[in-house]
Amino acid sequence: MTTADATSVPAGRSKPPVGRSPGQLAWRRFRRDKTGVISGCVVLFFFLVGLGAPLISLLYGKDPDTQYGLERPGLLSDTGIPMKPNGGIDGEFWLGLEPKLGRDVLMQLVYGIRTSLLIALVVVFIVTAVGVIIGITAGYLGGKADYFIGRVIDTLLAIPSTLFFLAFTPIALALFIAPGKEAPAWLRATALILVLSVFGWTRAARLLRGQVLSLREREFIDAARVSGASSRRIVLKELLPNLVTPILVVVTLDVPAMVTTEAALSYLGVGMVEPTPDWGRMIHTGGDYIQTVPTYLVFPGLALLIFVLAFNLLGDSVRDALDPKSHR
Amino acid sequence: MTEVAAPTKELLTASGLQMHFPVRATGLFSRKAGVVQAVDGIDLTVHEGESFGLVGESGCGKSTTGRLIARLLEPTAGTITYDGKDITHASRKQLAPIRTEIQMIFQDPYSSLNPRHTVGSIIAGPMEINGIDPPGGRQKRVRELLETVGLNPEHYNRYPHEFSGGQRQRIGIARALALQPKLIVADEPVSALDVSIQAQVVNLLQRLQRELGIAFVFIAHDLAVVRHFSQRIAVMYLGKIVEIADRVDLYGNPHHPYTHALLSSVPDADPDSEKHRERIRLTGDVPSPINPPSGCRFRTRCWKAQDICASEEPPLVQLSGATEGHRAACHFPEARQVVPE
Amino acid sequence: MTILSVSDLKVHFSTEDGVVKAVDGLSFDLAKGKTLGIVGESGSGKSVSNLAILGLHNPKTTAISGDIRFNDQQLAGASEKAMQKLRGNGISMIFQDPLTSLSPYYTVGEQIAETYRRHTGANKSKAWNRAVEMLNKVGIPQPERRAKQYPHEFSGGMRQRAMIAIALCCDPALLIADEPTTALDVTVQAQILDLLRDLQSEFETAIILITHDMGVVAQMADDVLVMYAGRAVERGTVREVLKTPQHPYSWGLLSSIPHLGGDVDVPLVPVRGTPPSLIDPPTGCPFNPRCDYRDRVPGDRCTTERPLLAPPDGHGSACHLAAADKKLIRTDELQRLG
Amino acid sequence: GGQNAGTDPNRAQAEVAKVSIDKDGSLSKGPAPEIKDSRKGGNVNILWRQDIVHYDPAVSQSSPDNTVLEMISRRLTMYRIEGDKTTLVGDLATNAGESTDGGKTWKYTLKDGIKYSDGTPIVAKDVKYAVARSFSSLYARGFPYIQTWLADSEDFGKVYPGPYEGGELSNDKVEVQGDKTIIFKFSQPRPDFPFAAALGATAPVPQAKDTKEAMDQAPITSGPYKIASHEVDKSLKLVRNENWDPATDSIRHQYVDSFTFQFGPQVGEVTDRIAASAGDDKNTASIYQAVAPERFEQVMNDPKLKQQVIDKPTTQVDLYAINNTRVTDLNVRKALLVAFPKEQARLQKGGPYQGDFATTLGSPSTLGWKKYDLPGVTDVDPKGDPEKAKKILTDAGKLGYSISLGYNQTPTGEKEGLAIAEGLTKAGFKVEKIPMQAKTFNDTRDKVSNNLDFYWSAWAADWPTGVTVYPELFDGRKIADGRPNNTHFNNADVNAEIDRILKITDSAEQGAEFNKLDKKIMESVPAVPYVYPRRQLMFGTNVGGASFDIHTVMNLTNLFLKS
Amino acid sequence: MLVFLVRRVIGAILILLVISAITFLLFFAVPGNEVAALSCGKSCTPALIEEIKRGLGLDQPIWQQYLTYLGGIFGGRMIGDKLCEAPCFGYSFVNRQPVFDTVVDRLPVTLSLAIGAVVLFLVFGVGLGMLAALRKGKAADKIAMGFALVGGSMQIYVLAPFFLYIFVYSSDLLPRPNYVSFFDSPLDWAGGLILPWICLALIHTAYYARLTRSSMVDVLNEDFIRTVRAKGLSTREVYVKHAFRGAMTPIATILGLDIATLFAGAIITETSFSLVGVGQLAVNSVLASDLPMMMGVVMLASAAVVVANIIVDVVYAAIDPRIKVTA
Ligand SMILES: Nc1ncnc2c1ncn2[C@@H]1O[C@H](COP(=O)(O)OP(=O)(O)OP(=O)(O)O)[C@@H](O)[C@H]1O
Ligand SMILES: Nc1ncnc2c1ncn2[C@@H]1O[C@H](COP(=O)(O)OP(=O)(O)OP(=O)(O)O)[C@@H](O)[C@H]1O
Ligand SMILES: [Mg+2]
Ligand SMILES: [Mg+2]
Repeated sequence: MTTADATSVPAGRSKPPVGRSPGQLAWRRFRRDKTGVISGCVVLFFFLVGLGAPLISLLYGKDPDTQYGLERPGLLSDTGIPMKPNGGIDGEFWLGLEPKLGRDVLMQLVYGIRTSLLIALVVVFIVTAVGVIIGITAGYLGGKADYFIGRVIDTLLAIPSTLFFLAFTPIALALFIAPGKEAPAWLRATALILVLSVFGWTRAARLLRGQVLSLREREFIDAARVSGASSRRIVLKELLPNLVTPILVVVTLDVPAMVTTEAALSYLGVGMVEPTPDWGRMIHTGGDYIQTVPTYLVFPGLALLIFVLAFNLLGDSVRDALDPKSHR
Repeated sequence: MTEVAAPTKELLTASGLQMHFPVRATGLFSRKAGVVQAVDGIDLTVHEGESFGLVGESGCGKSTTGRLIARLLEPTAGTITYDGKDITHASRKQLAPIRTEIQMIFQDPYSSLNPRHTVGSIIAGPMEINGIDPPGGRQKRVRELLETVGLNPEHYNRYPHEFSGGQRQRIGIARALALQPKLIVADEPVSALDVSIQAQVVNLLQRLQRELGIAFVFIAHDLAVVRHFSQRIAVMYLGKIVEIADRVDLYGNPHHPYTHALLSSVPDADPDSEKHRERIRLTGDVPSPINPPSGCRFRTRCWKAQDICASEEPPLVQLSGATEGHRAACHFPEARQVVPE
Repeated sequence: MTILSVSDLKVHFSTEDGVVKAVDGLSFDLAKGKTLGIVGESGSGKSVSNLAILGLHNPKTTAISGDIRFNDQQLAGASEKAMQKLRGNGISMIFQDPLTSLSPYYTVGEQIAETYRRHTGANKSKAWNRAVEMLNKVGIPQPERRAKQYPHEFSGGMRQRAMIAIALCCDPALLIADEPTTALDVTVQAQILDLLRDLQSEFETAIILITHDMGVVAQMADDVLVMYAGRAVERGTVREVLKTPQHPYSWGLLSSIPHLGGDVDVPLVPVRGTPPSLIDPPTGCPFNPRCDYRDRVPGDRCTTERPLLAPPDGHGSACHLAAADKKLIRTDELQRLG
Repeated sequence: GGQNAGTDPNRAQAEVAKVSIDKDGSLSKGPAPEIKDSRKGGNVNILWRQDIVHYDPAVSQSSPDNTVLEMISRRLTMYRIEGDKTTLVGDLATNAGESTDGGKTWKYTLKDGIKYSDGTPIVAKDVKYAVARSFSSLYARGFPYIQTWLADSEDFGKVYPGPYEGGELSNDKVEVQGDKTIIFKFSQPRPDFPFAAALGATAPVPQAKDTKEAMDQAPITSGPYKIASHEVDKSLKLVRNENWDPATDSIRHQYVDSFTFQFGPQVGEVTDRIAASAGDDKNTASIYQAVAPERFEQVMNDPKLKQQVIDKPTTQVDLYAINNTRVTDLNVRKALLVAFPKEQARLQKGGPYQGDFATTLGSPSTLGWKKYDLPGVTDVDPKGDPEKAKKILTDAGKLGYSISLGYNQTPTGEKEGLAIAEGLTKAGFKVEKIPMQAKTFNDTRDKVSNNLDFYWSAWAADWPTGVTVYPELFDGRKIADGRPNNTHFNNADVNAEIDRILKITDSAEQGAEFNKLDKKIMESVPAVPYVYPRRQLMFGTNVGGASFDIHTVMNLTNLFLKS
Repeated sequence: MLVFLVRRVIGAILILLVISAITFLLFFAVPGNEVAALSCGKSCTPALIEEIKRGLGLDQPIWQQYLTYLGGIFGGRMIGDKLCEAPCFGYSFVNRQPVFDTVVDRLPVTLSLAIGAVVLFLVFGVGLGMLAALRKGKAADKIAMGFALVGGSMQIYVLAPFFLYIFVYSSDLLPRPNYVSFFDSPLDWAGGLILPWICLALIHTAYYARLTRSSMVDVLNEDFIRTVRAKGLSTREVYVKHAFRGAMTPIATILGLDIATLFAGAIITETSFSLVGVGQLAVNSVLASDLPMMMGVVMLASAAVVVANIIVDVVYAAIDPRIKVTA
């Protein structure tokens, strides 16, 4: 009996508002969620900083590449440690100087956001697209296709992914890079994206497959088929709009996951290389300086923590807004 | 209003219709663990403009039959003829012209409407798919349809979640009407609705059937509702039709013990009628359709079963003394009045 | 002897959209060994009021007021501990969907024995024996074997029997059955209803039977309560309510259901409109927006004054229509319907 | 930038003691002089980031592996270090070697009482067998000097494939007389043979006990310690060899009961642990690397910690090699040299602690080394002079010349690369930055077709003369995959010079000639001399006797526990 | 049950075969020259490289190499003139050790790391989650979930240096991360791993707390809980005996998947804490292009994941009696 649900509309509201789509309702619910809005703002802030990095650089008057510490005497000691306390924080270098090369930490962080976000977003885009296509194929076609895809996913899940990233990023890089030529940052990013995507799609695919499987049982799909709708139409017009929610969920789960994976790869030395600013690499280097220049670890570590935290919180709120029944 | 007289032209005929679903054990090497004999060789005919009822207990194959007729499923055996054309294995393209003529109404008013579409686009959907541009445009037609099913035409732009169950069911009906079908398969269209709302929808369907001359295959488990809506009724048990008759005959003079038991199980809202109604209580549950009993499928719960019932499957035949078109599949048919007429 | 007496029960939920007045002033009495049928459409507060009797609502979001007396014990506002002692022991409850209402993780026997041990302190083997005995009592063949099975290995009818076994294993004085047969087939429903009737006569249990099926009420109940928008709109013996209903809503309910023996050419008469909002219910009589006869009541009483259940005892209804008017309308209507 | 602590080459020279050779055997007699305050007993932990790659002395060729192997397997000769005095002495032999014909034949007499750790005596034919064995391609990764000289061919395997396929090594080459005497015979003078005899190829192997490749895990031991247990890549435990007689050994001690090596910790962790010296870490010493570049500031400025560090230049020279087959224009190479920001680059590795700036190709520790002046080459600004370099490039019409710079993809390596790239870019080069995997850096670099122009390269002499430096690094005839001539410098004059100098039998004279050759080679700027690296090692607060051995590795033999 | 196990094991072996084929192809698609050059030395010559290649069988077609490899795993094989006993995963290019022995040798470290962490984060995560579910909406819930969120957003490689610095190098509060065999000294074993355990637990606890809480909340909303309450069971019985039983299924599922994560994560954990386990072995072999070792690690880690999943399935069936039907 679904009648309890039936009455919830008239019982809940005396007069239903006119033509408010489920999306609009979710948006209203989201706006009421303070944590969600705040974390959304933080996430937005990160995006804006990433987008506006050149502008910030212009206003701040520093860039991420200049080796201030090497150019100007008096900034670094003769073993390369910032002379001023707290990692060289002062009015000029707001978050201090990088030890050894003496680049500006704030700028490194700001441009690091770009690297992380760009890679993560592209990967998430690919992964979600692939996941959606494969999930729909498996869920909608079912049968052999589903079985096959299921086994592929099982297999991928059984492979320790970090190890694979580690082993294959060099191979993927070798595919792209001509010997003796400097690989442009975008080429490295492409290789990284490729490797991350190969493993990344399973989560989206599994989630969407499940969703499609349950959607397929819904009678509105039958209704469309009875009217003679083609599979194309069913997928595009009937299924996809209903997959927006799980897709959003996947995205909010995957973006922080990819940002941290990318950072982890850089940490392990197979991610982006100098001089492309990168959080993971900063953290790795920072670990060595925890006793001498702790700020150099604290800032990127904190940035990563805040970003992931905000995204996780945002994800929770998005999920709650999209699925009111999940109200915890 | 009088009963629709002698059946007119045959609209849809199914013969030997069979639907066996393979059931697989989950796991790596899926092997066929057996088949669910959801529908196992049924014959039925739906005439133009008539309402054909299908009753039976849960899992007996009513929905499957309905979906076969609507060609949502491909039968494993048997044929379906629509308007003289064999459509049993017609492809989507071949079916295109027929799609506009056979429509379906679903049980669950929640899952049968896409929550992401407006009412307008839900109802216009079938027209869009079939490229039908009614005079005055689709929107006008949608408004008309909304009015026909008793909804405010201004609600065109609303989403399904803003409607109550009964209203949603009307939207589903409007969608089925959009293509001006000749046959509607209604799979338990009122089972999910509240009693007070149920009557609204039944009345609406009845009006449509009479006014638009649409034929219905009306699936229900509520015998009273079927009786109210359908002129001819078939009773199903475990994938087979066990009895088929005109409603007067079926309710007044059931031949099959199962029909008999069914009828006597329905509680009547009249506290007095209980007293003089004979009660037949079946024991046990419906056997599994994966491994149905041999011979007569009802024999495991039948109080009259004898050896022959296990060995020989009774054919669905017109019994002596029965009225024209009243057929039952039983070795030891009953002939008792159940409901005083 | 009255074992349960509910008066002016109110159950209000606070939700994001506002306060849902799911039950708003419900009163009834129930005598030992009797069956009270509660009918009404979905959302009318049938389940909520009965869950309130057992104190199963979340106290944080639910405001319960009024009097619930069970054998002279006040249940409204009783402590959780006291209620736990009572549940399954003095008052039992069975629910609509027997598949989801049994724990999938324990055998049926364990689930019955658990209840028995909880309330009698019996040891394990004694409780197990009791479980088998109860399964036998509710007509499950091979109870020893079946007790060791899990609910998913039972058919729908058997699960409902198991639920009944759990409910009755401690000989409760009151059994609340919330739509016990709605999910079942008619033939199985008939079996279960027979079983309930048999057990009732054996244990002298009082039963509150919640349903929206008038037929079930007709067969099972001694008294009937018709609920609408969280209130009782009509009360009486089963014969009184079904044969001579007084409230326009009861009329609507009765005439909207087809009868097996009814005339198929007579159209059903549905209740117009949709159920009211419980957050912002219509003023006066909650049924007034759907009522065909409100102009028969002089003035705007129907929209301003809340009708009370009258007369206070026996067959009564909550309607402003004069008794004579009711009779007139009803006979008119019956005539019109043939 | 900081103070350049080491531009004075004389200071460097003073620290690196020049080696002398114990010809008369006076210093070869055991036992070794006691270390002040030394004590017996206890266990010293040794930290090193990786396991010894090869335990078979015939195969091993890298430090600190050899430091460890020298503790467990004795050779014909070995270095004895006392304070800043280093002498090549006889180890198994009674002296460092005797030659009567200017280095063509070398005769050694074995000491009395020398035994393997299983108690069997060491005899001369075991040494011959060990040398013969080193010809086999199974052990091709070992030092090739003795084999090459005996065969008089780089492709010595063709001349004699080793005992498994070629039978006994002919007496024309190595002759054994009795149990005590072994004579090596060469067709040309090989004045450096006593040094080569200190390499693993002369560590004796009884033919009967040759387990071939299995020896790479279980070598035959004869030193003061033997292997008690070994878990690959995890740990190694050395315990006293009771059959070692201190009276036969003028170099080694047997102070501690055991050494426990832990493999795995990275340099940062080593610094942390030893600096903290908590618990058992006070008995711990680093063997090869100790102070992480990011810690110099902290460690070297802490008076207490400084006590736990020994610091000394190594025998190594770090160069930035220019690929001479790709960068053929001398002006471009000169511009590279002038633009090269030594100081900025060195800062990434720890500034002055990394070592003094180099101006030569050879190390100040080699015999005969002297700082020379070569205008425009040795007098460049260590900060790099982008203006001047740009002018050179502009004059040569090569402004914007593209240089692919290969560097190690480690945090430090990357930064060094960036600093260099910055300097070169300022001078008008276009720099392609090529990060390379640290573990395979050398292999990739040492391929002839490495597709790189400019890369770090370091070379340490296998013994302290130029013989294992200039012929290896700058003999154009030896350019091949995997060979150290990774500048691909090939100059006929230089090649001829090398041949000539190698024939000089007097070490001092040879050294002086090598120094001249160094200058001559530098005229063509085949590489940019970078630094003469120093090494800092740390040891726990309870560890005494810390000093460097000939490889500038922790001299295990002198270590003891203070309490 | 037995049939189920057999089928799962066969399935697992198939998956491992596929993984081995894919990894093999990908790894050995790297030009053979490079590989051989790696195990060549100072005096490397082209001829020597050829010989090494022949010795490693790298001159054969790739499928032939793969078959040989597979054969070695099951039946052992000759490498050079040495017999590599089954299960033979070849010899390391770098230190010439049998891959299998090396990997097996490292396994205890990684396993200890995983087991301790799992125990800790299960105990704390589930405990915290239960607490939060019990006190849903109250301060305890919010604090627990806030902690869970922050903890879960941390990365081991950020935590590790901080924790090492705070607890080990500057204060001596905890012993330095170090592996001692459990059988040598259980106390040192636990002491040496306590810090990594704490870090791992901190990060994973968060997830399990959230998971436990939400599945508890889900289960508590199920119909059967209403029945259980209507039976008069005490609150404790309702939560622990009935609700938690239901909440265990999703926890077991995620734990199964997490075993993979723990193995993969071992790389970063072991790097961060300088523990010499399979993870470090993996990093080192990757950095040294030690293909046989990489293959071995991949195969072992995959096998561990697959086995863990079978175990989880069995546990699953033990938790939820409905599962057995499909078996
Ligand atoms: N796609 C399918 N795959 C396997 N079995 C199926 C499938 N669809 C239906 N069945 C099985 O076929 C039988 C008949 O199902 P059907 O839905 O037609 O019954 P029904 O009479 O409509 O029952 P209900 O009253 O519950 O709707 C059932 O046993 C059902 O489990
Ligand atoms: N926890 C709750 N919070 C808010 N509203 C609730 C809650 N529980 C029930 N309601 C509302 O209270 C009203 C009465 O519900 P109740 O379950 O008693 O109806 P019912 O008469 O049992 O209907 P049905 O026939 O569908 O079981 C409904 O409108 C329902 O939406
Ligand atoms: Mg159905
Ligand atoms: Mg209810």
